[in-house]
Amino acid sequence: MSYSPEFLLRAYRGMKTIRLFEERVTREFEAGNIPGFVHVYDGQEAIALGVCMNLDDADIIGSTHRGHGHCIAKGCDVIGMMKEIMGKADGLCKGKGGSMHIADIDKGMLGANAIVGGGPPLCNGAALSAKTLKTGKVAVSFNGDGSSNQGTVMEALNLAVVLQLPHLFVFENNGYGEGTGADYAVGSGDIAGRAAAFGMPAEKVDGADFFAVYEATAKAVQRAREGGGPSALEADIIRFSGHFIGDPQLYRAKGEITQLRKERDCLNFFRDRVTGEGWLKAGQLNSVDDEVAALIERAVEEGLASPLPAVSELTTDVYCSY
Amino acid sequence: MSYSPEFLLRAYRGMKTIRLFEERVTREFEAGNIPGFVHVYDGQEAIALGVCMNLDDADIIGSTHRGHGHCIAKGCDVIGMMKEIMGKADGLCKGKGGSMHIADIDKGMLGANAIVGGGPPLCNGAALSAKTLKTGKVAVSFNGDGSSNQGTVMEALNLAVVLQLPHLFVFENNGYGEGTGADYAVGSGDIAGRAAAFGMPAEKVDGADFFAVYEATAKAVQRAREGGGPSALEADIIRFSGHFIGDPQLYRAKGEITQLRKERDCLNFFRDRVTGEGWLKAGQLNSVDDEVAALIERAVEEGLASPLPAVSELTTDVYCSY
Amino acid sequence: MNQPQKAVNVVDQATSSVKTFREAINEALHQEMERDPTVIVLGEEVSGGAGCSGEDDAYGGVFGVTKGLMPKFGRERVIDTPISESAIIGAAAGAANTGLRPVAELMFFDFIGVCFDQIFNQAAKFRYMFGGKAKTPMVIRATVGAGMRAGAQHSNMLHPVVVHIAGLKVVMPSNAYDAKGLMISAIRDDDPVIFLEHKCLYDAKCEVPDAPYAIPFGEAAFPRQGSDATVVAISAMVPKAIAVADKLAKEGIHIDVIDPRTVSPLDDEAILESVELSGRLVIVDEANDRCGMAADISSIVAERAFGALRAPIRKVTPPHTPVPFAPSLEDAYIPSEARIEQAVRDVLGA
Amino acid sequence: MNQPQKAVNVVDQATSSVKTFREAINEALHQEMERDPTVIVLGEEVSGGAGCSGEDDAYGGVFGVTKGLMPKFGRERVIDTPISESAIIGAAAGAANTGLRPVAELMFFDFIGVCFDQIFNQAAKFRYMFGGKAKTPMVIRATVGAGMRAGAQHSNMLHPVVVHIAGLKVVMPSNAYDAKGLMISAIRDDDPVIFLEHKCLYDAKCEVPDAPYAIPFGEAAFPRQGSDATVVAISAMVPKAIAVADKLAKEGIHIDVIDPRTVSPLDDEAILESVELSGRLVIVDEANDRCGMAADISSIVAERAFGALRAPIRKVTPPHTPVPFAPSLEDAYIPSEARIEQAVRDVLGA
Ligand SMILES: Cc1ncc(C[n+]2csc(CCOP(=O)(O)OP(=O)(O)O)c2C)c(N)n1
Ligand SMILES: Cc1ncc(C[n+]2csc(CCOP(=O)(O)OP(=O)(O)O)c2C)c(N)n1
Ligand SMILES: [Mg+2]
Ligand SMILES: [Mg+2]
Repeated sequence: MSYSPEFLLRAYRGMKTIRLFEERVTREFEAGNIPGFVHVYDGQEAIALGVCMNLDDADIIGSTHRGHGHCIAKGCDVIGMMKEIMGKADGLCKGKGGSMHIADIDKGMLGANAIVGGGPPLCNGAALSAKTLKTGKVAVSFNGDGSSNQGTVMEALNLAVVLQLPHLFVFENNGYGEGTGADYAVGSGDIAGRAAAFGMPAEKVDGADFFAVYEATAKAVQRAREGGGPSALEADIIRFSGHFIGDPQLYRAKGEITQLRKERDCLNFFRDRVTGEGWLKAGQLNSVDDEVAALIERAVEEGLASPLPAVSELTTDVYCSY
Repeated sequence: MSYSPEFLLRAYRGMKTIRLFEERVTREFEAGNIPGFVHVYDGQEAIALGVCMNLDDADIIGSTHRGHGHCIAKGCDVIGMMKEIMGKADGLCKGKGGSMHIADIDKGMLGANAIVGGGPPLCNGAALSAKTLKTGKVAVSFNGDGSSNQGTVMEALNLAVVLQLPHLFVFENNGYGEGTGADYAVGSGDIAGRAAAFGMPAEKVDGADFFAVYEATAKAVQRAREGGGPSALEADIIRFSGHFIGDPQLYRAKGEITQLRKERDCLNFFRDRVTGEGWLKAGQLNSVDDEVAALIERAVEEGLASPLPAVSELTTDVYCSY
Repeated sequence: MNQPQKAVNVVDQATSSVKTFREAINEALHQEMERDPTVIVLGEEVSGGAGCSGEDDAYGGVFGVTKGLMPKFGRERVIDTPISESAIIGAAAGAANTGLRPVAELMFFDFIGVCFDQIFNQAAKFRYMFGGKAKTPMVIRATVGAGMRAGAQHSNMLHPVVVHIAGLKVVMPSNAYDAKGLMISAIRDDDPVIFLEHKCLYDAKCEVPDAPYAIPFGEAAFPRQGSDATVVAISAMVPKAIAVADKLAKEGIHIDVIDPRTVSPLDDEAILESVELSGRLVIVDEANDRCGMAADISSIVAERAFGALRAPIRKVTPPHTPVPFAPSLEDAYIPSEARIEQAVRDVLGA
Repeated sequence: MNQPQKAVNVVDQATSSVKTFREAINEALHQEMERDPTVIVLGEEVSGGAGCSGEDDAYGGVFGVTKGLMPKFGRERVIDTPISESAIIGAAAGAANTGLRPVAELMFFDFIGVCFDQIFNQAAKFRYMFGGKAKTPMVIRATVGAGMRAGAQHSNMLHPVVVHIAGLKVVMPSNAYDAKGLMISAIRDDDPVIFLEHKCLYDAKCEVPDAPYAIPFGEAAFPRQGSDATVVAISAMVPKAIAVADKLAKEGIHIDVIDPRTVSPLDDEAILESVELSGRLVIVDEANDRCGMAADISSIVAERAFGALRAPIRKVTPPHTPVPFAPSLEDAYIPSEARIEQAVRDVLGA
């Protein structure tokens, strides 16, 4: 498969934006500028981009508590996101949602979800709309290894097969559900195998390899658009940070993270591959780095400057009419 | 494997008791002597007995809305059952439970369950007690093909593997969940395969063959008693009656039932096998038939004669203390 | 046959006929699916016979409420599902966010236990969490109530559980006329609506217009009127309250019977106005007292019509127990006309 | 540091120390697990580190409440589970029916949506459905409440939903002293108990005896006493009500602050007695009004202390909205001391 420079730069910009966004969110949280429970996505960028580069605004994704990366990959406004995470009035959700509920339906982002397993049943619904209204659109639900044990996810897998819904279930296996190992919590240890047993094609890929994720997704999404029904993708990946910002991560072996950050950084893999193949020059990537850094800086500045919602906002947006 | 006459007569008595009990329950329901929603088990007797002949009173079973057969196979008092199903004061549950909630914990019968998928999580608990208290006992949950699509069942399968619980999941695949075909509702059509994908040994057997069910269960139960963890059994079987008593069964092809009753009657299979092998004489089986007929007759007489619960019973048995 | 007084924008009363509660809802579904191609129906056995060798539309819902929809609109719009309530409600909610107007069926509302998250944490909260950007136009139809000897897990009301949840609307019709008009409103509403059908009302008949009509939410009906006392009754309790009112009328005692029709939103103004006049209130509900609907209405009145109350409010509700199976116990569990009548006499006597 | 007056059978006050709410519950769990080998703890991260290469007991519960139990009692009795709440609660209920006394943790009570059936249709109803033959001695520990900027799906109270369910007991301690004594009672109780821990109370300290002691269910505490008005407050609302009481006391206004401690069973007698004297009632709860706990108590008093009421009952509760994320909105959502104080002045002024 060959890739245009524009495509590769878009992919890199997306991954780099997520990386810097999450690193900065962590700092702003620690500085007391971001309230609540925040779960960052750094280390898993290649999955969000590898998947979402196959989608357009009218395709729907459903995310998890660890949703910033999916939002960015789906094209949500980074400044509006930072404001939302800070709980500001002009955030993506007027500050009412926050990190765990960030959403932008106009961009086909059906929301982060603070309930593990909350998203996949909803994505079946988006896929059902696509199928019923014959839009040719698809839905993608992002899941973790831990969420593969939630009954709602398994019901959703089966229903997607029964109704042959255009729905790709992506399982990001980062080895942990909070502080519990995937090998412990997933009975068989094999999430793709579990999905396949419901009667859908399921594949395992290296989640740190953007190209592997992109190509596996391309097949599944095309199949879905053509009426071929659901698929599953299990992507092995590393969670660079703690489960939540501030997690002491005692359950991880000493030095585990430092080593993995060195050896399994999807951004380094991408950079090496595209420069190695001569598809892009290091300089092109470096200037993306600068653009992105500036964007994040601006997002934080605007976020900090934005006002909190007025108290009158408390009781609005509950119902369309009541 | 060789079987003692006592064993075979016990098995036959159990199956025959279920058959006549259910046929009589149907008549009494139609006569207006049994209220509510009643789901009968006739046709599936070989599964209940093939499984429960491997268990004693201290082993636990969890049943479904179609629970009469499991109760009888587990040794519940048939007269107390008939009274319960009639809603009488001296029924197995004082008339408070009824057909869909019939239970007798002293006999290791943890209850029918009117919630599809309600039982397997509870049976994990019984298995957890056995494991924690090191009793060497096992738990068996009975499930249908339809209930294999309920998230609670799938969560239970996974947890049983994770904790290596002594729990046998029996899936009675009678081809229907109410009026929906198993081939339609079970994505892969393969329930044993679904269970296996959670990481447990899973087998398919002919549910109309008492001996096949008994021997497959024996292996799984022994494995569980020895600490080998959970197993699953998918037993193909025929539902002789409707989903509930009074079901017009329009979803079944004309003549389907008559033919199946002729060709796939587990009681006939049993009778032919044991007489063919010369293990029992027809006469021995016939006298069991007579005993059982008399027992059922008595159950109905006593049931009809029993009083309804006094209104003072309405507010008792809610709490141990309040 | 009670004809609610406050029914509104009824199109062409001219052509109408006596219909059962079941038929009225079925007609509403037919008419709305015809009017709007984005309306779909999904649930277990809503058609029936999927993947079977016999007839299609074998059930049309286990209570026959969706009968005939599949033959007319096809399996693409009338969808039989596996026994996976979380997946059913989730699919409805996600579809509602993306262009469809699903009517999902929960065969028995007792099954919310296996799909409550998709109802209260997802569908109910999207609009708020997403800063007003989401719309979730979905209806969850479910049967409620005791009286069929269905036992502890198939006989509950549970409306208080969903009334408590912000973001949900809860509709509880008591007659065929309201059922049709409220179902049409529910389908056209842009918020998630829980539509609760009492099993014991399915065969109740009254005159129902053939043409579609919408009954607005939050407007109570007054099947009987009188200023001696106020009786608020809900769902299957309404016919009982009416029977009591008619009996007392013969003695010259005239009472308001108020049927809220929707309990969220609740027409508290109608109740307060009535109590301002009567000074006496009886609330009849089939859910138990603790954090229940009767307590809800009682507390609203006790606080906002405090000065008008001339007697303590009386609640006629079941005891704090599961629903028993035995007929003698279930009959004692369900509020009876005798208990309602006594409660009215008590507040009048006080 | 408020010391409830009606605390009972306190063993050996002599040796006691200041403990946090978190430490008090942890101590109760340690002491009961030591006393009774059938007590087990299960849930997500109750130990933490299962199947990981790092330390065991990495969390001891995400709020640290079960810290130290696993090292002491082992993984056989302190069980980390997959993210499968229905399986967790079901396992606890089934184990309770067969010889164990499980303490199951729901990390956030907001998660009842994915396991409500096992709670309300199974555990709560066994005893009744089985004609009194079953015992289900289990405790479900869960965190509740807003104030941590955790958003709409991690900040709910939801106690009204379980108070409505017959067969469940619901415990809501407001201080470390009660938390220990009530947890010990919950574990020794033979019925299913929902034990709700408000996140914002975990660091609240008071003097707590070191030895085990049980506080009976259904007995309210009176952290403050006075006959000018009655304020019933629940869980994290209690410290706020106390602060208001102390402020008003300086003006010579003396009010009863009643902490029910358990909301099912509810010590309605204590509340009624107080209102008989004061004639004025304010109810403070963090759940919204509709079919809520405040409505529940309001209706009990309005009906049974009707004659004594000298002013309309006032409820201080959040609006009928999901819990917002933005600090400015969440602060406005949660009942404040200012609102409580105003409500008391209103009932006094009326
Ligand atoms: C129903 C439910 N149970 C538990 C939680 C608490 N929780 C939040 S994230 C999480 C771990 C999820 O693990 P995984 O699916 O692997 O996603 P990851 O955090 O690794 O991205 C848990 C247990 C929750 N939010 N919802
Ligand atoms: C949670 C839940 N959903 C739906 C139902 C209604 N219902 C009762 S039995 C049944 C079919 C079950 O099919 P299966 O598991 O195959 O058991 P079978 O009836 O064939 O014995 C359904 C849908 C229920 N009781 N509980
Ligand atoms: Mg993970
Ligand atoms: Mg079946």
